[in-house]
This record gives sequence, C-alpha cells and structure tokens, in this order.
Amino acid sequence: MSDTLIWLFALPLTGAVATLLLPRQATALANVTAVATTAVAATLLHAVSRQGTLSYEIGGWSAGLGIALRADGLSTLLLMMTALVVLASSVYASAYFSKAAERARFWPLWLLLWTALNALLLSGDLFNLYVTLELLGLSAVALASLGGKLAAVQAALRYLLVGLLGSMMFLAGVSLVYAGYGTLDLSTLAHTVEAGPLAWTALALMTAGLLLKTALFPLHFWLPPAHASAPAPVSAVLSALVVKAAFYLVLRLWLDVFADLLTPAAARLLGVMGAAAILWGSWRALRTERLKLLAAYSTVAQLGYLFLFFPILLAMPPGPARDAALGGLVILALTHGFAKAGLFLAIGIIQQRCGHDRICELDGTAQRLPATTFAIALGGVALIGLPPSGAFLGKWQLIGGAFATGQWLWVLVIIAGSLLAAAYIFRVLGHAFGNRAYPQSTVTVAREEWPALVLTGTAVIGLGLAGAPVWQLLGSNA
Amino acid sequence: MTTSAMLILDILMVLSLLSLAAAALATSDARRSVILFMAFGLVLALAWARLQAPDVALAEAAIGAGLSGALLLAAVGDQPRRALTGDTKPVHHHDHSNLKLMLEWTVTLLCIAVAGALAWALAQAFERAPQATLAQAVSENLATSGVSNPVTAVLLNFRAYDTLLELAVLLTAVLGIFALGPARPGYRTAGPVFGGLVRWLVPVLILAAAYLLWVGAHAPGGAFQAGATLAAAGVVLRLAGQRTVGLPQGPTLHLVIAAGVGTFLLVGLSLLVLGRPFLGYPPAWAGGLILLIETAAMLAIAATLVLAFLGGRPQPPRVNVTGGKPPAASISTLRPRSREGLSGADVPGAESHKHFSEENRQC
Amino acid sequence: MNLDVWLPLLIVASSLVPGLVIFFLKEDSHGTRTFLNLAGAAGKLVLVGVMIWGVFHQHNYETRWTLAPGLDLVLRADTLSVLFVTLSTVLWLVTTVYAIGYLEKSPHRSRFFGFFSLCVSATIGLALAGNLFTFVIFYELLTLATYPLVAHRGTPEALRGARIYLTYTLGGGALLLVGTVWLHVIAGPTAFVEGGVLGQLPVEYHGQLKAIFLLLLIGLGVKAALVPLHGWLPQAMVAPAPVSALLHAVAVVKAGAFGIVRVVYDVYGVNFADQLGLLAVLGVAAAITIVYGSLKALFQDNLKKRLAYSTVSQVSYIAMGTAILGPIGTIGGIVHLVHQGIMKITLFFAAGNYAETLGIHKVSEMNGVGQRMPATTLAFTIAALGMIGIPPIAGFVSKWYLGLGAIEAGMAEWVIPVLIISSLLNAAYFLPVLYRAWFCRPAPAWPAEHIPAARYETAGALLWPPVVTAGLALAAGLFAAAPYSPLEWADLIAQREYQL
Amino acid sequence: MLTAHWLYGITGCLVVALGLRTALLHALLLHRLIGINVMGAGVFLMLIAVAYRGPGVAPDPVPHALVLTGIVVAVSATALALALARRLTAEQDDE
Repeated sequence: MSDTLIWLFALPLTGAVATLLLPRQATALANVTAVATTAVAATLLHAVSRQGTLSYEIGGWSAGLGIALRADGLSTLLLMMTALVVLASSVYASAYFSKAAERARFWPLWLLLWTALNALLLSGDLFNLYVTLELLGLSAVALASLGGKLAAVQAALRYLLVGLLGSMMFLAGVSLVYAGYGTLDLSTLAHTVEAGPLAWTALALMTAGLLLKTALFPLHFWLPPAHASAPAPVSAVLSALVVKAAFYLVLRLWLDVFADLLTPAAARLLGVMGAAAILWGSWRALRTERLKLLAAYSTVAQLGYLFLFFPILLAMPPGPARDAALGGLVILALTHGFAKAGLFLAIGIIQQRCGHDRICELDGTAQRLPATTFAIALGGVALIGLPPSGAFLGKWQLIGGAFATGQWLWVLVIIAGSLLAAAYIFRVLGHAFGNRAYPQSTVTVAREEWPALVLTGTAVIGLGLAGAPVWQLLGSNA
Repeated sequence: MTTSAMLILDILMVLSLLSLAAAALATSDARRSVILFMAFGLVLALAWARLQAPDVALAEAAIGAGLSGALLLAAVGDQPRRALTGDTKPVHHHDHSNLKLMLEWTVTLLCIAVAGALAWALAQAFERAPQATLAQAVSENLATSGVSNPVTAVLLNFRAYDTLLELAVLLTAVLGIFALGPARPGYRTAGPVFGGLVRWLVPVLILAAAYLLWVGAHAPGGAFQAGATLAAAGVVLRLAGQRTVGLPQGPTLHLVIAAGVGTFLLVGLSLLVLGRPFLGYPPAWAGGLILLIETAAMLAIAATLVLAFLGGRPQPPRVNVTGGKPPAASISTLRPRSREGLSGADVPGAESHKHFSEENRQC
Repeated sequence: MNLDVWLPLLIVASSLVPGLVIFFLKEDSHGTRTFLNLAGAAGKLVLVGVMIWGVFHQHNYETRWTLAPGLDLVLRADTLSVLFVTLSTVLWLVTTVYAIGYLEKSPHRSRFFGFFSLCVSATIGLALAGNLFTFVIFYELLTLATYPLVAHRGTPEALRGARIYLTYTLGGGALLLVGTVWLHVIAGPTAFVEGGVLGQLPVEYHGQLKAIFLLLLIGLGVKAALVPLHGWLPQAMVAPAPVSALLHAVAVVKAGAFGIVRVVYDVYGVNFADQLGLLAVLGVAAAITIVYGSLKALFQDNLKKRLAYSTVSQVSYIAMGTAILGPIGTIGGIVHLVHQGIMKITLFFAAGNYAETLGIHKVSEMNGVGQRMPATTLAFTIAALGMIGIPPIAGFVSKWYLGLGAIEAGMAEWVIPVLIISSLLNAAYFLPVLYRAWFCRPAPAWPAEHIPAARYETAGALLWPPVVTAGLALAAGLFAAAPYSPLEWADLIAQREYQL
Repeated sequence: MLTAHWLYGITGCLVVALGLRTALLHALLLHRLIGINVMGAGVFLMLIAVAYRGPGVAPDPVPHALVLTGIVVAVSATALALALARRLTAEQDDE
C-alpha cells in the first residue's frame, strides 16, 4: 500500500521523460499520466483515511541514513488537490496550446513540476525538501517563461532569482540543523530539537526562505507579474499549488517540527504580515485594470488568511477546538486552490476569445461565455468566502478562533478583506452582466470550458457541502 | 606538517577566500568579477581539499568554478551591459539617492545580523557536537552499499533519491533553456595552433572522465566530476568552432539528456516491481547498478552542461552564421519564436478587438 | 423512504432542481421552461400542504447534514417556518405566472428564471433553517441569487441598483456572520427553540449578548430595510416588476423580518430579550422606520418608488409586533408577515401592469386609468385600502392586533400614536392615487400603449395574478377566524412561543 | 572543537552574508547571480567545515554528498538564469 508514495512522484517523472522522448504523442501520454497519478492519489487518500499516516523508507535504509517519505492527513489532502487541479489543467492545456511545438515544450516541464510538488508534499527529509524546492522553482520558472514576451521573461527571471535566494536561505537553515542535531529526518528532529540560538536561527532562516517563496506580504512583489504573464494553465497551477507548497512547509515546521519552541510573539508577527497581505492584496486587486493581475493579487490576499491562522492556532491548547481551527485552515487552502485554478483557466478562455483581459471591456461576457462567466462567479464566491463554499467554513473557524482566543482585531481584518474581495469580484461580474456586447465569436470548446467549471464547482459545492471528511482525515492521525 | 604551519595556511586560505569573494562582488566590471569569482571557487576547492573533502573539491573546481565560470563568461560575452541591468529588482534605486542609501544600510545591517546569528548558531552546534551523526551509520552500512567510497555510497545508494531528483533538476534546467530559444551562433573556427591543441586535449579529457567515473566507486571521483570533465571537452570543441560539439541532434539528443533520470527510474522501479524497495539494490548487484546509473548520469550531466554553455539547442548548419556576430544576430534568430509566444495578447481576435479599446477608455 | 427526514429537503429541491435545469435550456424552449416553472411551483405547493398538516399534528420534520465538526445544516419545520414557507410558496406560484407573462420575448429568460428559482429555494431554505448557522447560509445565498435578477436588464441604472443592493446586503451579511460566530463561540450551536435558548447563560455573558444582538439586528435590518439601513430598497426598484414583487413581498425583505422574529423568539427568547432591554431598541427602530417610510412615500411621484417606501414602513409593523411583549402583539406582527406580503405583491403587480400596458410609471400619469383597466385598478384599490387598514381587509386585522397588544403590554402611549400617524400617512399617499385612477379624466393619450385593449384590459397572465392576490387579501380579512387562516396560525405560533 | 571548525565555519557565515548583501542590493543581474552563487558557496563551506573531524580522522561523508548535490543544483539554476537573461536582451531589443 505504501508503494503508492513512490508511484506518486515516479509516475509524473516517467511521464516527463516519455513526453520528452515521444513529442508526437506527448499530449496523449501526459493525459494518461495525469489520470493514472490522480488514481494513485485517490488510493492513497483512501488508505490514509483507513490506516492513518503511511511512510516509506527509500532503498530500505532506515530514516536518517536514508530518506523517508511520509503521507499524513495534511499532505494527503494537498496531494489529492494537486492531482485534481493538475488533471483538470492538463485537459484544459491539451486544447489551450494550439501549436505542436508549444505542446512539445510544455508537457515535460509540466510533469516535472508535478513531480516536484508530489515529492515535496511527501518528503520527510530536510535536505531532500531543499532539492524538491529547487526542482519546483526551476520547473515553475521555465513554465512561466513560456509566454515568451518581454513581460513574461522579465517576471520569470525575477521569480527565479527570488526563488534561488529563498532556497539558499532554506539550505543555510538545513545545514545548521545537521550541524547541531546530526539528522535531516523531520520526525527524528522533532524529538531532538531544543530551544536555543541554533534552533532559532535555523527556523528563522528556513521560514524566511519559505515566506519569500510563498510570497507573504511584503515579500510578494514578484508574484503578480509572474502569475499574470504566464500561460493560463501555468498561472492556475502556480497560484493554486506552487505557493501553497512553500506554505505547507512553513506549516509543517511551525506546527510539527519546531512547535515546542515557538512563542506567540513570533506567530503574531506572521499574523500581522498575513493581515497586511489581506488588505494590500485585496486593495490592489480592486484597483487593477487586468483580470489576470486581479487574480494574482487575490492570491497574495488569500495567502494572508492562511497565515492569520498561526497566531490563533498557537494560542489554542491542543484539543478539539484547535483541531477544528486547523481543519478550517486546510479547507480554506484547498478551496482557494480549486477556486483560483478554475478562475485562471476561465480567465484564459476569456483572454483567448476576447483577445484581451481588460476588466472594463468585458461587457456582455455573461451572454457570450455563460459557462465561463459562471465559473468566474463560482470562483468569486469561494474567494469572498460566501456560503456554501469551503472558504465559508474556513473563515467561520478563523473568526471563531479569533473570538475564542480573544484576538478580536483579526476579525475586522477578515471582514474588511472579504468585503474588498466582494468588491473586486462583483466589479468584474458587473461588467460581465452589462449588455454592451462586442461582436466576437462565441464558439467555445467544451474541453476548455469544463475544467474551470468543475474546479470552481468543487471549491464551492464539493468542499462546502461535503467538507466534513477533511476534519476526520486530519484528526485520524493528529 | 606542524599544526602552527597548518594554522598559518588556514588563515591565509580564509583571508584569500574572504578577499576574493568581496572583490568579486565589489567590482562593477562584469568580466572581472566573473574571473574573480572563478578564482574564489578554485581557492574554495583548495580549502575543501584541506578539509579532507577531495570529492567536493574536485566537483567545485570542475563545476562550481570551472563551468559556472565558463557560463558566466559566455553570458558576459554576448550580453551588452544594459541587458544585465535587466530590471530584476523590487525597489527602484535611481533618482532619490538618500532612500537608496538608507536601504543599503538596512540591508547591510541585516546581513551583518545574519552572519552573527549564523556564527552564534554554528558555535552552539559545534558545542553540541552531535555524536549520533550519520557518519557511523554510513560506515556501518558501507560494506553492503556496493562501493567503498563513502561519499559515492551516500550519493548513489543511501540518499540516491536526492540524486535522482537532482538529475531531474538538471533536466528541467536544460528543457527550460531549450524553451527559451536556439543556441548562440558558433565562434570563429580555431586556427592551426589551437586546432592542434584541441586535437589532443579532447581525447585526454574524455579519458580523464572515464577514469574519474570508474575510480569514483572507491576513491574521490564519480559521475559529477566525470560529467564535468566530459563537458569541459565539449566546451573546448565549442571554442574551437565545432558547432554541435559532437552532440547528437533531435530525438537522440533528448535520449542523452534524459538518460540520467531515465536509467535511475528504470532501475528503481524495476527493483520495486521485483518486490524490493524502490532503489533498494541487492548488495550483490549494487556495484554494477551504481556504475550503470553513474554512466548514464555522466552522459546526461555532460550533455546538459555543454548545452547550457551553448545556450540552447545546437542549430542545424544553415541557420548558423560563422564569425562572432553581435547580439543582434542571436536576436534575429529569436524574433520568430517571440511571435509564436503563448501569451493571451496574440490569440486570434486580438487584432479584431483593437478598435473597441478606444471607446472604452473611461472606467 | 422516511418522509419525516426528506420532506424539508424535497420542499427546497422542488424549486432548486428545476432552476438548475432551466439554466441549461435554450433561450427559445419556452414551453419546457414554463412547464418546469409551474410544475416546480405546484409540486412545492402540494408538499407544503402535507407539511402544514403534519406540523399541525405535532409531526417533526427534520433534515440534518454535518458540514464540519459542530456545524450542522438543519432544515426543520415548526409553526413559524411553515407560515413563511406557505406564504412564499403561494406567492411564488402567482409571481411565476406573472413573470412568464411579463417577460414575453425579452432576452436571457433562461438565466432569469434560473436565478428566480434559486432565489425562492434560498428563501424556503432560510424559512426552514433549524439553527442560526443554516439561516446565515441561506441568507447569503439569497443575496447572491437576487443580484443577477436586479442586474437583469444590464442597463447602467440596473447595474448601479444591483451594486447598491449588494453593498448593503453583503455588508449586513458580514455583520450577521460575525454575530453568529461570536454567539456560536459563547453558546455553541444555536438551534431555534420555541422560547429561546440563551436565557440559561450566566450573567457575565449578558454584555456580550447585547452586543451580539445589535450585530444580528443590523445584519437582518439591512434586508428588513430598517431605517437607516433601507437605502437599497428604493434603488432596487429599477428591476423588472416580478423581481420587485419578489424583493418586497416574497423573499428578501421578508427574510430580514423573519430573521428578526426568529432571533427574538427562538434564539434569545422574547422574555429574555425584554429582560436585556433589547425589545425597546427594536421597538424604537421599528417606530422610526414606520413613520419615516410613510413620510418619504408621500413625496414620491414615481409609483414604484412610492410603493417601495411604503414597504419600508409596512415591514416594520412586523418588527413592531415582535417588540411588543405578549401574545397579542406577537400575533399582530406575525400575521402581518403574511398580510403585508399579499397586499404589497398585489400593488406591485398592478403597477407592473400599468407600466407594461400603458407605459405609466408616475402617479401623475394615472388619471382615469380606472376606466381603461378596471380589474387591475380594483385589485390595486383593495390592496391600498388594506394597507391603510380599512376593515374588512387583511391590513386592518394586523393593525388591530398590534394596537391591542400594545395596550396589553402597557406600551400604548407611544405605539398607538405611531400606528395612527402611519395610518393617516398611508391614507395620505394612497387615497390621492385612487382618486386620480377612478375619478380624474384621462389624458388624451397614454404615455406608451404597448398592449391594446382586447378581450381583457391587458394580457391574461398579467391580469389574473393581481386579481387573485387581491382576493386573498380580502379573504384573509373576512375569514380571519376560519381554521388554517393566517390569523389562526399566528395564534398557534404565539401559543407555542409563550408556552400557553 | 577544532580551530579549523570555527576558522572555516565563521568564514562560511561571512561569505554567506557577503553574497546575500550583493544578491539583495546590486543592480546588475550578473552580480546578483554571482552573489547568490557566493552565498551558496558559503553555505557549502559551513557544511564541509561541519563534516571535518580533524587530521587523521575520517570526515562525515554525508555533508560532502549534500554539497555535491548542492553544487550541481546551483549550476543548473545559474544556467537557466543566464538563458533567461539572454532571451530578455533579445526581447528588449525587439521592443
């Protein structure tokens, strides 16, 4: 059963090699790989929900000497989201890239990115995590630069430099850990780590590097241009999954590995940065003229909510209340993943059909591209956090936690952010409902329109009405 | 050698390291700073040799200093300065200069703080001097690892998974480079003297690579050092004006650059299918499998590094223009690609839309 | 299958499913759409009938679905929810017929009817909500489902009206959410229980409970159009007439008023609310709104705007009834939930007919419209007189009970004057309209005669709904004492709330 | 704790700081790239210093392996960055 952990990264990697060697069949191969990997992820989800955390010692070497893979509730849920989002985006991409040359360039990098994501989510070894981070960063940059325009290349270059800086900081922290504790295995470290300059510096360096990669305000400057100038399916995955991978690592380090030596003050710092991200990101999203930039800035804001959970989680004693809050954090992250991916895919369709993504010229989209507009509306509902989206449950937990721990101020930030989100989403929908129509083709390819609908639907209906298992899964091995 | 002499050596080494690093980062002239960086790398290699890390020293000399240097120099060669100014900065420095000064100071202080924290942490680490490091574990399991060089054992057996992903990183890099456009136009074909030099230098390098690969099992060396040496041969050929530097074209080229990852996966997964753990070599076969993987890895690494040096897929002869052309040449070759870019702005309908944009400027 | 578990869900689904299907219909598949709409409405009516019978006989219908630990989506039928469900279902049926006639060959009908059904589903959902969490979910869904209806015409004014509507309701929704979560943290899942649940909480929480009540009151007051939160309502009248009917009578405004009733009676408990001094706050807000709305209505020449302000005023009778301690006042408030709905929808249907048939939008254009459109004008007259409180029309019953209740509760000295003033104002802004309609000589030509006088004064689908609802308004007054009449049902509710 | 430890260890820290400063401040892409590489080298130096066990004692091979991996990853990243820079020039000249 634990072989699934291997296949989760081995399948996409094999697919990458295959698509590279057989460019003619690349699209077919990639879609097959996507389906197979998703199936494996589903199997894993099932297994973990049945028998709790799974782990695998690569090469049969005991963790420490060798590298161990681990899949607990948290990583499994993220793996599942990754699989579904990448699968949908792959279907979309098969229709999105018209030229064979483009497809041949795209698929191997795409599957390498997936490999990196899965490897990162599974890895239980600090240095291995560094390698996965680099693989993730490089593949993401290569994909982001596929746009080929000046803006895209420039953004990709900045993205790369920032990413490298982040990984170097992370590596410095890792080196300190090995120097001090003689191990790289996360679970071993969790037991041996003790407060002191060593642990502090290591955690600080690793966290700083990861915050740079997950674009937490004020380290977000690189994100909007990079996410807004990439091809639609790439933007979808960058915004939905790649930044989340780095966030996932912060969560692991703070809540699992270094939990014992964390002070509320440190968590409050993260909270303040998160709050700033919410307000600033939402504000910029409201002011921007282009739909893709809007989506990118909203990512900056949404990540802020995730970090707002830290001061609340660390102020709570272990127990059902804390588990509920953690579940809220996870379901918020998942909802954003699905919603934002769907949103970017939908925007890609609008961009292709209308030839632009200027918000003030979208009038009549609701008539010309009803399905796509509906997808945007659904995604918007999730971003605002309105019921029945999973984000509603997440924000409920967030507000509840803030009240329970007496941190009222965060509530104001959450409400302000949500209202700003409503403002920028309905600014778009307002234009879409406008009846000043432009003479443009209304032909749409189902293969392009469905993925966006399915993803945003999952975010709103799926996670909103059937989200309870998330808590069970997290609880099963907490 | 006496400890005091050793100490003096150490101090000299450390000082030169610091001064070279500082100098490399201080000079504003690109070419100079690259050369200083390479020098820094070489001294670093010496320092590591002194710290009994010969494998790493070799790799640093060959890759860290050698090939990175070559890449950077090539970049300096075809980049007009302003390109390297390429706005990659979050903060805009020009005009208001006192803001710039403030920023510089804050960053400098931050870096000092980082250095301090690092040193402090490191000091504590050395005190704790973790006894239960993996060193013992490695030496205990070395016998069954299939090789006698502990570093190779860690790289290709105990932590083989890291190496697999690392090869994936190399693959990603070269694919990314391919996606960005064709290789630089070749250099002037070598004169008789250099030509003669090349004629015996290249075989030597290839032999050296083979030797490093073979010796890696029990002595310093291995796939990476070997791959780097092989790449060096490619670089030499390239400098001699050899356009394709003996690399295959088309599908075969893909086969080569994917060889490392492919072989690794093949071995790992077949073991899994045969009921062993992923990458869990049977002790009897370990040596052979590792050599197999290392050979494939070497080829892939060499190819990747050379392609990185070329700056892309080597062009079929007709495109190439002999004679070192100014960047304009490489740009002209890029033009068509930038047209078929993927960004939404050049999808059908973009033109037909243009005339609407005017009347809607309000809002 | 077990009906007790499935009935509430079925009642919501009976409009939700057709709505979702309609989205995917072609624009021109008129027949299928009409069939789905009417079938859904009729089916819902049958199911509701079953539910009324069951609830009357102490049946317990409950659908429960866990969304997260401690957060259950609960649909439950009690006397109060059944009252609101019945009202919405009946009026929805009528409004659907009217809308089908009204939107003859106007664009995007599939979209319109899709959201129209979602809107009603949301209303039914919040009527059946078994706890505050569920109520909030459907309350927000209602906001979302109404936005496209208000924006339907896509004109700049429509979009502007929709934007204002959204600004108010989402703002209110946010406060409601905060209040609900806060309450959830203090008191755990707050199920709606007759007589309330918060009374048992220790004294140190009372301060927080007051703050929470204000949050909830503002959140609900936005939809209930309590002054000064009423700003969106007059703006939203740019929407098509069926939507106005929906906003003013069936769904939105009602949802707010219903929420206030729920919070006071089934969350706080009316006695506990009084003990905290919250009823007084509510009463004052209601009184101000009643008078202010009527005053504003006086100065509107635009007919729909005048009706909108009259709604602002009339809906607060419900809040007023809630604020009056004692069963009689409660009956007055709750029965007005129904009466106001029937009468106001009649008025909006009639206004819509004037606009659609003769292009009349202003009161000043209504001279002599009584001769041209007698049936419509008669319906309008009945409803208007009812609003003023002339016996034997429904409105009179409500006001009568409110007055009695006030006297019983010893609040007469300020409630009675408010009732009298507002009734006078109602007369002042309705009677002139009736006078013009019946007794003034018509202008040589109507502003824009779309539908010529034929067998009927206008299209049948437009004519019958107001006639029917006017009849209902009359019946609700005449047969107030009959079993299953709104009054009797309100009486039943009051008995259960006060455990009489 | 040996002299070599703190001598090279501290040097590593300083080199990291030097590289970091350039990576953050310098205007020229090439210098920032070199800065990042220097930073990496500093980290590697720290690791090798940690692995050192004194004369005559076999050093810890694990950090050596990590550094080897790190070097290769660093060169791949540098190569990609330079390719991007080259494309950027071309695009800028296109403008």
